[in-house]
Amino acid sequence: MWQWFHKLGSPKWFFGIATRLMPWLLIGGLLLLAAGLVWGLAFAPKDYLQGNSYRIIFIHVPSAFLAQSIYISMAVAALVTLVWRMKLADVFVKAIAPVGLVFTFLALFTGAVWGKPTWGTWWVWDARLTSMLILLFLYGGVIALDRAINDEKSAARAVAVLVLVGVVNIPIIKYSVDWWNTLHQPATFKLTEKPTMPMEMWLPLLLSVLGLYLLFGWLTCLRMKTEILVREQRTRWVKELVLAGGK
Amino acid sequence: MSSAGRTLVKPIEQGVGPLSAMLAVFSRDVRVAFRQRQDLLNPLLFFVMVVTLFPLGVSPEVSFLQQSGAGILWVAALLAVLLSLDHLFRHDFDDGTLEQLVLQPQPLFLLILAKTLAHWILTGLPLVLLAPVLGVMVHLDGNSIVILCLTLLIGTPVLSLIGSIGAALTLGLRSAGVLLSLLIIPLYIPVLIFGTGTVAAAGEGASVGGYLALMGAFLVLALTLAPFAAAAALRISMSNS
Amino acid sequence: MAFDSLSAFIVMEGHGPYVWACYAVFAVLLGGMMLWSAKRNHSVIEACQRRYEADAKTSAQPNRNASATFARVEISQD
Amino acid sequence: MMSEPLLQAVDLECERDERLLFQNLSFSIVPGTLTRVEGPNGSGKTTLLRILAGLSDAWTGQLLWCGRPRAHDRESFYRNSLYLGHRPGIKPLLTPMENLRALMAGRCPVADEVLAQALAGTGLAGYENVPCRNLSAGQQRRVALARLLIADEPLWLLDEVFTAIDAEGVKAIEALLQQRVEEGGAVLVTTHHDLQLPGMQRILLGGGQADE
Repeated sequence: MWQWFHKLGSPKWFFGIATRLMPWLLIGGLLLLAAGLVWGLAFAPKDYLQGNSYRIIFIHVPSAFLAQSIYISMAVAALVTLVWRMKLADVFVKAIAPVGLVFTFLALFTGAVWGKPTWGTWWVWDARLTSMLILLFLYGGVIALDRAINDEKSAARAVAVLVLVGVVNIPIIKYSVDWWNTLHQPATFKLTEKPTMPMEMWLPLLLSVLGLYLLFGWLTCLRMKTEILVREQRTRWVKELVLAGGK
Repeated sequence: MSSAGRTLVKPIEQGVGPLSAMLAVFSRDVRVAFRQRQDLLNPLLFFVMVVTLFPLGVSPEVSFLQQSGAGILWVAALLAVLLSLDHLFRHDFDDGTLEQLVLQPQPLFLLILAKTLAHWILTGLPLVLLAPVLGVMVHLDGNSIVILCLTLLIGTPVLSLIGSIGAALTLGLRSAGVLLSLLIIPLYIPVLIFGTGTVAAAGEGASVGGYLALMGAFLVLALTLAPFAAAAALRISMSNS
Repeated sequence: MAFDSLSAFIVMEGHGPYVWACYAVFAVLLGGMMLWSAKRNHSVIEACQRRYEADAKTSAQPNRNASATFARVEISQD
Repeated sequence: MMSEPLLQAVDLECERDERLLFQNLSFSIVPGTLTRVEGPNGSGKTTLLRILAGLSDAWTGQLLWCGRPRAHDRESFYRNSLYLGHRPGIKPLLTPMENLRALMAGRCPVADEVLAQALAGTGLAGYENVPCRNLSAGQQRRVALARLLIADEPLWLLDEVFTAIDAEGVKAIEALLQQRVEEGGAVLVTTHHDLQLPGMQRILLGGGQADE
């Protein structure tokens, strides 16, 4: 068990696995995402309430899912960094924080644009959008702190503390923003998917969510590989690898 | 055991209890602060000035001020606390007392709790005491002022506690002040929401006991978790310097 | 197909600009991030290669920690 | 054989900012010895002392405290070791008396008369109640050094003890360290001052080897 755990923590081992996995992730991700989006854009029936603007859902929801799950996975990795000092865990956090930021921004942007035809305004202080905005701030803080600390190991551990503090706060923020929202504007019309979404809308959404997760997997492998190269460039295995062609 | 055969130096088994160590940290911080009394006034002045900006910058109308007064006071108090946080560990870090603090044979989180408590007594509590005066100036009614002060009384320690994590994380960095705000403001949002929300609910005649209890829960949560996080962050920052 | 013609698909009953703007930004950011990450990976590999080659050349040179002399530096006065 | 080592370093390695400061550094610190860490500027003397003191975590290898990994019993280690760093740990706004009291408070509080004696021993008699910011750099360091006159910790880690101290003071401190070692204390110092005491152990940095 522990041996397996340590093997998982070895950058060299990960490098090999990632290299083999990446083509599959890329091809699978692109295919699924393309299928989901084309289906959603062109073939899924239009929503009887919102019309065609609802088609934004096929990128909004996957982005929002990723934005949240990236933060959660960062928190898990942060815990591993602090408790077991596993090298790969802090490589992971550093590699995916900017990706999380981009997906959070995408979720916000698509949410705002969706709001224009739906509510007639670009920005609504809706509970979901506001929580997303705060999540964006959290990502921003994590990245800023990481950039501000020169020493790699200290940066990784400081970031881990911050991420964990953030993850404890996320449910509290979510709850308080929901409460604040009901206090200030009684719920009128929500951006949420209706509970009875027909299969023709639900399936393309599922496809694009899966596709985007696979692409995220590819991005994670690639960015982690880059980070490992930077950190381990003085080890012999990296040297041999790079001189042998750098794949 | 010893080749000299006359070992006089013996290992120390027992030390001071953590409570008296905390008391020592607390009293030293208070003493240092009172040696430089004018610094204690700065957050208060800042608080008053920020509140003054709103009637000047937005509108002096009674209806506007009544409606947003609690929010203005809360935001101003939050910023004042934020501004003072940079000093929480900075001076100790510069003169080396923080090294000695970290090396004390005591649970570090308790010592940090003592420091944070001192910080709150020296900055947060005066803000709470000053709030009624400013509340009158923004035309809040008596009941709202009482509720506002209660929320500030429960909320400002939470601000200090959460802030101690940020202060510890950014210790010794170049642009620590700005970075500290970036890290901490998102974490302050729930406190702000419930602080102002409670006052608003009171204004509508709702019972606020539940809200105050919830803020109390925030305080308990911050009291139990923040010192641990701050201690971990402090060790990391010390290791980096 | 949920639309009668290509133009109907593009206009989307007036919601076209919003939908297409979202998809465009999504494509640009996702694609950009993927390309940028790949490019950075590549440049890091190249930087490593250059470094190893440079190391191989300079490894014969003497230790850079030569002892300090604190001799004054002569400045030519033309 | 000497008595059991207090602190043992095994294959200590430290890398900072992409630079390897030392590796395979192994040594033991035994009660009743004085150890001097030597090396040119930038060779990692202060870093080594901060690692040994428990301030820095930027190391790999093993550190044993009384034969057991130090991480297992940090509190006992902190209680039994005393570290004086570059920065003296003196609050400029407080008086020497208050500073010393605060420094001792978390370890073993002592009566004010003892503190006053210690301050007098470092040549600060009459300055007990003057704010430290009005004292010179050397005097401020003396406030920190006053701890050495009352400290019971078996292990002392002293970084550049002689900085800003006058010649007479240096001699007195040398005598103090000598006496401490004879009593069975273990002392580790970094200094550029030419310290020569009988039976001194040396750790050479910069070359990368330890020398017993």
